[in-house]
Amino acid sequence: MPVITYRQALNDALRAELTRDKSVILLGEEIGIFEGSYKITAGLLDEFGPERVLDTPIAEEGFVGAAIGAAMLGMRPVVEIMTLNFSLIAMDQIVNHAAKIYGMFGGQTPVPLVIRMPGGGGQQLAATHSQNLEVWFAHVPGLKVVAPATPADAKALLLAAIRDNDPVIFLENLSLYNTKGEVPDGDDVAEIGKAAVAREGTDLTVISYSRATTVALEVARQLAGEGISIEVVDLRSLRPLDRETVCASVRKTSRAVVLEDDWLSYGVGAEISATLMEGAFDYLDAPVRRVAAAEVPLPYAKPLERAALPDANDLIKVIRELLDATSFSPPAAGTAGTST
Amino acid sequence: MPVITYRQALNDALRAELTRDKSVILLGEEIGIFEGSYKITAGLLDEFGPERVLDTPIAEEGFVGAAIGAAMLGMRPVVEIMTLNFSLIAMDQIVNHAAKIYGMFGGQTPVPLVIRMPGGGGQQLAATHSQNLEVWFAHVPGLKVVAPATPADAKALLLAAIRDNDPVIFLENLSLYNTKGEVPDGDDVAEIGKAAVAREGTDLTVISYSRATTVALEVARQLAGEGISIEVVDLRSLRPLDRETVCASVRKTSRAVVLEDDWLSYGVGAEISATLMEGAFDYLDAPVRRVAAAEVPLPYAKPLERAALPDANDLIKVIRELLDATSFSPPAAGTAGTST
Amino acid sequence: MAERRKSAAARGKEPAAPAKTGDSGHFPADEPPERLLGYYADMVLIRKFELSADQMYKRAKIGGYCHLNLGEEATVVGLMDALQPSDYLFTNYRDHGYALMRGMTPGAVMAELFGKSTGVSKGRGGSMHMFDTATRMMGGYGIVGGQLPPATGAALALTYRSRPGPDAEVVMCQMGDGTTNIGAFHESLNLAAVWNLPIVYVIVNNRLGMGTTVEAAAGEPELYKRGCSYRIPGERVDGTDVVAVREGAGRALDRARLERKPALLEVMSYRLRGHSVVDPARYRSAADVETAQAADPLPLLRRRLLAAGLMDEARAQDIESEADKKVAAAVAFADSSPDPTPDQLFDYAYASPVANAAHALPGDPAVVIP
Amino acid sequence: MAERRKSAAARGKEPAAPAKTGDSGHFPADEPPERLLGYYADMVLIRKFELSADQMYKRAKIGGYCHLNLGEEATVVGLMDALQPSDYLFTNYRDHGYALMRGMTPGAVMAELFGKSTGVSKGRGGSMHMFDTATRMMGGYGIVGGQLPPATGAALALTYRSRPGPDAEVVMCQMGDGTTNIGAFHESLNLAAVWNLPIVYVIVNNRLGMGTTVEAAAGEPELYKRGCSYRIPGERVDGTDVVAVREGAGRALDRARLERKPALLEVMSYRLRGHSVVDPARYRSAADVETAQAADPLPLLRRRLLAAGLMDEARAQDIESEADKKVAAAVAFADSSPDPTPDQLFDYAYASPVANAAHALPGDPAVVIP
Ligand SMILES: Cc1ncc(C[n+]2csc(CCOP(=O)(O)OP(=O)(O)O)c2C)c(N)n1
Ligand SMILES: Cc1ncc(C[n+]2csc(CCOP(=O)(O)OP(=O)(O)O)c2C)c(N)n1
Ligand SMILES: [Mg+2]
Ligand SMILES: [Mg+2]
Repeated sequence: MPVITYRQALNDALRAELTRDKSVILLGEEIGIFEGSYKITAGLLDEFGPERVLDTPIAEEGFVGAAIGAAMLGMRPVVEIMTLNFSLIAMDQIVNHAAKIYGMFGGQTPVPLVIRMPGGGGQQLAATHSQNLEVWFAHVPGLKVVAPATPADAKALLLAAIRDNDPVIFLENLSLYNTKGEVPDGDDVAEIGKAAVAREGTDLTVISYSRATTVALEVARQLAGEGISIEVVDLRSLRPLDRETVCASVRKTSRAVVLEDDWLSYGVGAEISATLMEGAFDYLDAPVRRVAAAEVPLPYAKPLERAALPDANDLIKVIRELLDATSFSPPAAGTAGTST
Repeated sequence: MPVITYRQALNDALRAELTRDKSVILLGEEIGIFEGSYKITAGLLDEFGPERVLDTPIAEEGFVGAAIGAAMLGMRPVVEIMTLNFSLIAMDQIVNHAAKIYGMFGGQTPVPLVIRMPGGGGQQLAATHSQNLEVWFAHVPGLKVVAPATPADAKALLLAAIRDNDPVIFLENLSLYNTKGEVPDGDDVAEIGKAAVAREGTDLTVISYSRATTVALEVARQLAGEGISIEVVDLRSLRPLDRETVCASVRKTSRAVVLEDDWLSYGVGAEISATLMEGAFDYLDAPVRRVAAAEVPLPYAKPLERAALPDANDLIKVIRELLDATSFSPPAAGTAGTST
Repeated sequence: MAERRKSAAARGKEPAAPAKTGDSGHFPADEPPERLLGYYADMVLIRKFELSADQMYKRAKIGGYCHLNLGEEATVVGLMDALQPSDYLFTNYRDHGYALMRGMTPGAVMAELFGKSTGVSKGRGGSMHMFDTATRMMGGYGIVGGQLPPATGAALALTYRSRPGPDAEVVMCQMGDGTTNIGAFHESLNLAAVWNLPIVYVIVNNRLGMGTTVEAAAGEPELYKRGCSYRIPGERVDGTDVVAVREGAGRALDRARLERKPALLEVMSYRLRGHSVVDPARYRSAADVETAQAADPLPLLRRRLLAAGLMDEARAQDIESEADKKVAAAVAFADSSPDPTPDQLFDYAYASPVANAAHALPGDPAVVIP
Repeated sequence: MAERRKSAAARGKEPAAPAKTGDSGHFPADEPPERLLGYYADMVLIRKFELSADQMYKRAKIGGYCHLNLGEEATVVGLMDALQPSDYLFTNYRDHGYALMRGMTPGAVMAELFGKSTGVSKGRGGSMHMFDTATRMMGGYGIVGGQLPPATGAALALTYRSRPGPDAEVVMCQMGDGTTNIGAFHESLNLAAVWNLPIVYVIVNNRLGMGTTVEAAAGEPELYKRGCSYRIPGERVDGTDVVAVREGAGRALDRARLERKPALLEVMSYRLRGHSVVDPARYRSAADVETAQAADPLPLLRRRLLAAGLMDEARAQDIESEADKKVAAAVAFADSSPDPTPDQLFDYAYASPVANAAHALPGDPAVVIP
């Protein structure tokens, strides 16, 4: 299988759907001539022309709403919001319109719309340009919300999102764009709403999504060397949420840590912990732990930014605390972990 | 103590602060001539004039942002957003500006701003006019978020919010406005960030806020007749969240149910459940249960709306399930409950 | 009404002179009398329907917010008559009259108000949210300005399938005067301008947004001029004169249809009552109320038709009692229609089925332990 | 610079004729030569500062986004010279030059870029977020259009404490051309109009919003006309001519100061480089780049000053090496300044202390079991 970047996987998926279906159009700021602020749409204007790849004025509310209306008339718009932070301007169109129109009008008009946007901190973009806020979208019925961690999922979920008849919020992450992975050629369409066991393990489950999953996998590999067998559940879809896969894993491992890039209080980790409360309470050897960002507007200065965001060390520390609290003793080093 | 409505308590607090401090101004749509869509500001235009009570054009982003700027220059604006649903239009100003300006600029300019708005369903206002979304605001560092349940708290927290130097989101609820309660005269200023034990009990804790607290109290009174002693913790403040009061109560009762009006997934209940996971795990006799709204755009038709929203019966059913699951047997009827 | 709809283009008319007040002028010489009587009948139907809705609200058959077109009947009828069946319509929440004139049955509209399964939006939307795929009514919208971006995008979609010409599909997007002050107005008109979209933005200027006057809310209170920031031409017409409204709308629609360019139309109307059925409108001055009553388009048109000898009193009463009957039938239909049942709650959760969709009722556990 | 700042009102000047291109005309006869040399020194300082920032970015001393004023020096200097010290300023993220001209020291601005505790925003804001209470620079803002509503509200606050007149405080709100298409532009200007606020909105039209031309983005590309929707008068000036900019800004500020009414000013500028330091601007045509280079205000002013005999080559070089020194000192200051430390993370969480504030670091438990 070809190894490509997350960025390329997205670009491939967009190209494939633009080719396959004439009703697919792309809209967004600087996605054409500029080739996208993060170059996800590179080459597509040249290939498909300005009728299929539309540069918009700076008007997030206007062009997101316009995409909704176009979708109501049978187009399949894929909107890029330059970063998730700017979606705040389009929130009324996303939540009061895209998410409501199908149900509120009694199922008369689907809204086959995809809104792609990268979130995430760690790039020293300061407080207004470093947010996650996935949990906001995940909270809203009428939306579907996916947050792929790997290039393969990025492609397969983007294909699925474009072919889906509901508004899909497609969450990317700035620091994933250059990551690489194997991506099958062709039409591998994911099923929205399913989590994946990204790595099997027996001692403890880390639940995460998007960039945090790459950290979790890295930590799992590292701790495998110490004989600690970590299972990583990659949520992939935040709405619907695949509670069963999460609970099944923890019923097996009896220990769970949620890792996310967003602020701790009222984050995705809260829902996962509450879900495990309901679906794995009797199986838990100790309380589920959450590793998330410190609750401050993210500062620009690198030392402060680093202190505020969760990283592999924070996860390792919490995993060790949890193992200690449950009197875990590893087998002989190097034997744990059933996959890599 | 005088018994007044929640509406009157708010009106009293606004009048008191307009009188006390010349830098307090009110802004919002129809708060003057029309006296407020829900008449919270009735009489204030006549009393304080158009310089203190400003009717705005329909421009939520504009006038919320304007209030931010006025606050930066030393005014203390109290903004009314007609209903919480329209705050979606102002979200960039609230989250990217009000919540960020103090920290992002290194503590140079406080933003002493209050944004009041009613949320809630149950009035047949349909999907776009019935939302709660408290959890969105509660998730954002830099904001303070309060959601009083009683007239006394409404007044005491509004006084506190206006005197606070940070942006405070002040959440009301349409169906609370006509509720009545004792409200002390004068300057009873609440402490933001503190939950209250609204009713003491020994068998099970219901955690709630805003309208849901009135339901919880009603259920507690009802079940007291059966010898079931319910403790009700009223969160009052969602950010900061008083985790200690919540956990202390459940460490005592060993059983917990969260009641909220918002959608279940990723709601306030998730954070409370996760908090109890961390702070009361060893004390819990059974998993914390959540009672919340069905995850649909709220339909207009009354039978559907009623089915979608949580009510006293839903809470009672879940309390009974939880008591049954933990083999609770009540003492002789009528003896439970230490307060009313 | 559909049979009367023809584009001004198809009729080969020149732009008319600025419209006179509803009271003054004569009818255009070539205006077929039956058409004028049809307008009167349509306006009476809206009037009776709205008065009935008000009644039904008071009897608690209708809930939530309920905004009426009382006083705007000539505006609604004139605008809707200018549309072709293939055109798309987006409106605000003050949408009952538009729904009726677009071709939905009074029964289905009333049933929506009653929250019944037979309602145009299956009882999910209520008063503010009339929708009908068949008549291309793409919805009433309750968020002020919310309909503008989607309407603009609908016009964008049309550019992929329809060329400029007399048969081109276009979009009409209605809004109130207060709506011109919100950001979505600006962003939408700008997009329509830079993308050359076939859309007509109609401002129904009833002089009030709830209790706020146009002058208090708008930096440029001559609202038809507010296309200036996008080079979109605007025209103002007298909303108490149904023919003037139709002609003005025709000209604006022609620009969208033939030239594929956006247009702006301001229709000067009056709101006879409060903002919604529960608003006693105490903020209105006696003079203001008097002006509004004097501009009531129904008696105006009735008098004009009688004076011109196009209608006699008997015919007028026939028309009026015909409307009474239709409305009574609508109420009866709505009343006898079934309520949606709680088991249907999740019916329109998603258009594409999906794994693990959230279907818990309040109090149901989120996870079931197997 | 503060000593040079005087309102046009205070100088008793009439509105000047429309400004010439930076290259052509003579200097106004009454313009003190030292003032012109001061402008040149200021422009050179901005130029050298920005070139240094670009360097420091490449050396990874600066991170995040970094937008430079290269090509806009005459615009920045002219605008800032028109302000009084008591005026308030809000800008977008392209704010280094404004910060310097408003009176912040180059060292403190560079330290902000380096993310140091000595930075103007204590290293919390970085390039896009320069703020200084003392000089009433109320912040650079990274969200396009985000500064407009707060700036408008700041002007509202002024109406409670300052009467119209030559000493009135006013607000200047700077933005880019692309910003005129967003809803916040519309809502803000409308509020300023209906409330008669003392504010000047300045559009720095550098012809591009990232890679998008004004014509592609704006329905009315003559941006100074976009006040039409609010009856706010607009004027366009040549942004390569520092005196023209100052005079235009003076007229607009006078309207705000003396009449307490909003004004709109469009300053025609050029962006010499990419949108930010990491943008190679491959989308720009050779012709466009050439036009921009030809309009570079630095050599233009240098040539004019030399030609007019107001400056000789030696003086020019003095000024230039003086700027070099200042920038080198700024870098040295920034470099040797302390980083903020992780224990300061929660220092500005809230302005009013509050019970139960969230102070967990990643991995810390949210609740501590006692
Ligand atoms: C974004 C938003 N803000 C406020 C409201 C509350 N509201 C409903 S109608 C209305 C007045 C609208 O006035 P106008 O546009 O003139 O329409 P009209 O009601 O006169 O038809 C307001 C403020 C809303 N629905 N949406
Ligand atoms: C709401 C929002 N949308 C998009 C962006 C990304 N963005 C940053 S600058 C910019 C272009 C702005 O152009 P202009 O207003 O002309 O200012 P200039 O950069 O030319 O000074 C864009 C689209 C943003 N920061 N905020
Ligand atoms: Mg109106
Ligand atoms: Mg620009």
